[in-house]
Amino acid sequence: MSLSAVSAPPVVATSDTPFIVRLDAFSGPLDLLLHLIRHQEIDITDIPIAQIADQFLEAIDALGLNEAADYLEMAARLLRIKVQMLLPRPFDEDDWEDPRAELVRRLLEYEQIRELATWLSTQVELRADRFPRGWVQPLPQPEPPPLVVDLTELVAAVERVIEAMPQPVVHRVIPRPLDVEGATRRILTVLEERDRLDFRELFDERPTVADVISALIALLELARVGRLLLTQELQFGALTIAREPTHAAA
Amino acid sequence: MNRRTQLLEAALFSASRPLSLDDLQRLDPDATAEEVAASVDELRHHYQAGEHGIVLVEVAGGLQLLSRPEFGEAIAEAQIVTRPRKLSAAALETLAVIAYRQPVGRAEVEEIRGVSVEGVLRSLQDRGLIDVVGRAEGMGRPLLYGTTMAFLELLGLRGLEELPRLEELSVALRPLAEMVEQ
Amino acid sequence: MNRRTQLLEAALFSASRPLSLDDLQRLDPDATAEEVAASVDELRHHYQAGEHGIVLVEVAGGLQLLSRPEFGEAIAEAQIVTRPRKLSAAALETLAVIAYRQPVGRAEVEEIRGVSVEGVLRSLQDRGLIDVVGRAEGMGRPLLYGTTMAFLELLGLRGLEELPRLEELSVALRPLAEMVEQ
Repeated sequence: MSLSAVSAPPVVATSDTPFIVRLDAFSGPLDLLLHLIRHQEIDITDIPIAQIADQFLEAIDALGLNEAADYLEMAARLLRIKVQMLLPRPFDEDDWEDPRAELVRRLLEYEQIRELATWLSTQVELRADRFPRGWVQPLPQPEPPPLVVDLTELVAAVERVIEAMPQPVVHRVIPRPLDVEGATRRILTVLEERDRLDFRELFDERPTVADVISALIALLELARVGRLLLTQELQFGALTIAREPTHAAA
Repeated sequence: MNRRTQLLEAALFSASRPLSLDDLQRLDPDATAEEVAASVDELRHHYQAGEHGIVLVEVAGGLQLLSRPEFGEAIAEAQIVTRPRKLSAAALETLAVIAYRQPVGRAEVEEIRGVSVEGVLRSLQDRGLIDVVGRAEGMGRPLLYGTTMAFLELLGLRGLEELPRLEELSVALRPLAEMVEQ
Repeated sequence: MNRRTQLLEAALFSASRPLSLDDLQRLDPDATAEEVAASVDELRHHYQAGEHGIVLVEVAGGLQLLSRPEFGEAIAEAQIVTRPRKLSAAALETLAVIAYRQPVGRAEVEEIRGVSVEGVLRSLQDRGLIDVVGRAEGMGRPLLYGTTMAFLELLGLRGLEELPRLEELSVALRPLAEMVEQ
C-alpha cells in the first residue's frame, strides 16, 4: 500500500543524506514514523528518538500547515520524548519509566491496523472480480411499506450534520526555514512581561509549520535548561508556558 | 457449457443493459462470430428447457438474462427487490437540514452537508416528505424546499413549532444555532 | 428443478443483494424450512458443478448469485461492468479500526490512526460501508460507528467472524505488553 508507493530512501540517513519522502504517500504521521523505523531496520523497542525526530521534522518541513496539523502533534510528541530521554535517570534504574513506551505501543497497534487494512484490500480485490446481477428488473410494485422515522432519529441526524460540517480552510503557506533562535528570543521577551501564557499565544493567526516547530524546539530547549515550565493538563489539551520561579521577573 | 459459454453467461448476468452480439464478441476477441453464436444458442437452450427460473430473451438492444415473468409477483410480494423501510442516514440528514432551515435552496443544503444532495432531494420529494415551496431572489432564482404535511404526520407532530428547539438539543447543536443567526 | 427451486433461483437472480433464508422462506410461505433448504442445496449444486459462469455463494449472512471471479477481468475489459472504485489507504485503515473495535467513536479511531478522520468517516458512511450504531455514554455522548452488511458484501465475507483474528497477524502485541511492564 502506502509503502510501495514511496521511492526507496537511503537505508541509513544522516544529516547529509536527508530523506526524500513524498508525504502524500503516507496515510498519517504514524505511517511515516513506521516507515522511517522499519526502513532503517531499527529495533522498535529501542528507537533512537533524537535521530528519528530529526528525520521526521525534515520530512514534514515542506508541508503547509493545513496538511500538517496531524503531523505537528506527532512532532511535538517526539520532541517531548527526546527531551525526556535527556533528563537524568533515577539512581535506581527500576524506577525509570521509558518515555518511549507509549509511542511504541501506539506504533505496534497501528502496524496491526495497517496489516489488517492490507488484508481488507486484498479481500476487496478478490471480491471485485465477482459481480452481482447488474440489472434491476422492474417488477410489479406492491404497496410500499410504511416509512419509519422518529424525532430522536431526526435529532441525531441534525447532530451528525453539525459534527460533519466542513471545517474552515487554512490557506497553504510557503515553507520557511526553522528559526529556533528567533523563537527563543521571542519567548524570553514575552516571559519578561508575563508569568504564564498559552502556547497558542506565541503565534499570529496563521503560523507556518516552521513557526510552530521552531517555537516547539525553542520551548523544549528552554524547559530542559530550566528557564521555563511546560504543563499540559490533558493529553491533547492546551500547553501552558510558565516562568520558572527562580527566573522571576525583577 | 464450455468456457466461452460460461464467460458469456457471466457477462449477461453482470451487465446492467442488454448485450449485443458485438458486446459478446468483444469479450472473447479470438472467437469467431460462429463460435459466439453457438455459445448464445447453447445458453438459450439451457435456459429455455423450462427447467430454470431464468430465461434468455432477445430485447431491442440485444440479449438479456431475465427471471421468468411468472415469478415476478411472488418476488415483488416478498419485497426482495425493493426494501425501503427506513430512510438512509443521508436522507435523514438532508431532511433535518431542510426541517430546520426551510425554506432552503439546494446550494445551502449542500454547503452544510458537504456533499451533493441532488438525488436525495429527489427521493425525499418522491416520498412526499419535502416539496418546492418557492423560489429565492437573486441569480438563477433557485428552488426553495420545505417539509410537507406528510413529514409532520410521519413524525407525529402537529406543526413545525413542535420540532425540538435547537437550544433544547445537546451542546453539540450550538454551533448550528450560531450559524443560523449569522 | 422443481417449481420452488425455480422460484428461488429467479428471486436470487433478481435481487442484487444477498438473500437470507428468511427472505427465501417468505417467497413460498407454504414450504417448510426443510423444503427451502433442499431447494437451496439443489441450486448450490447446480451452480457449483463448475458448469456455469455464475455461482451461488454465502455472503453477509445470506445467499447471492455472483459471476465467477475468473471472468471478472474479461468482463471489465469489454466495459460491460465497471469495477468499483478502489478504497484509499486512509479509508482501508479506518475500516480496519472500525471493523475490529465496533462500536467505536471517532476519537478512538483518530487516536489509533493518529490523524483526523472526519472526512473519511463521512465518505465511508456515504458509501454505506459504515453507519452510526449508537452513542457512547459520557461527555458529549459521541456517535459510535459500526460496519454494515454492505461492508461484508464488499469483502465477500459471510460475517465479521471471517475477519482474521488478531492473534493470526504477524505483528503481535505480546512483545509490547512485556515492554510496558519493564
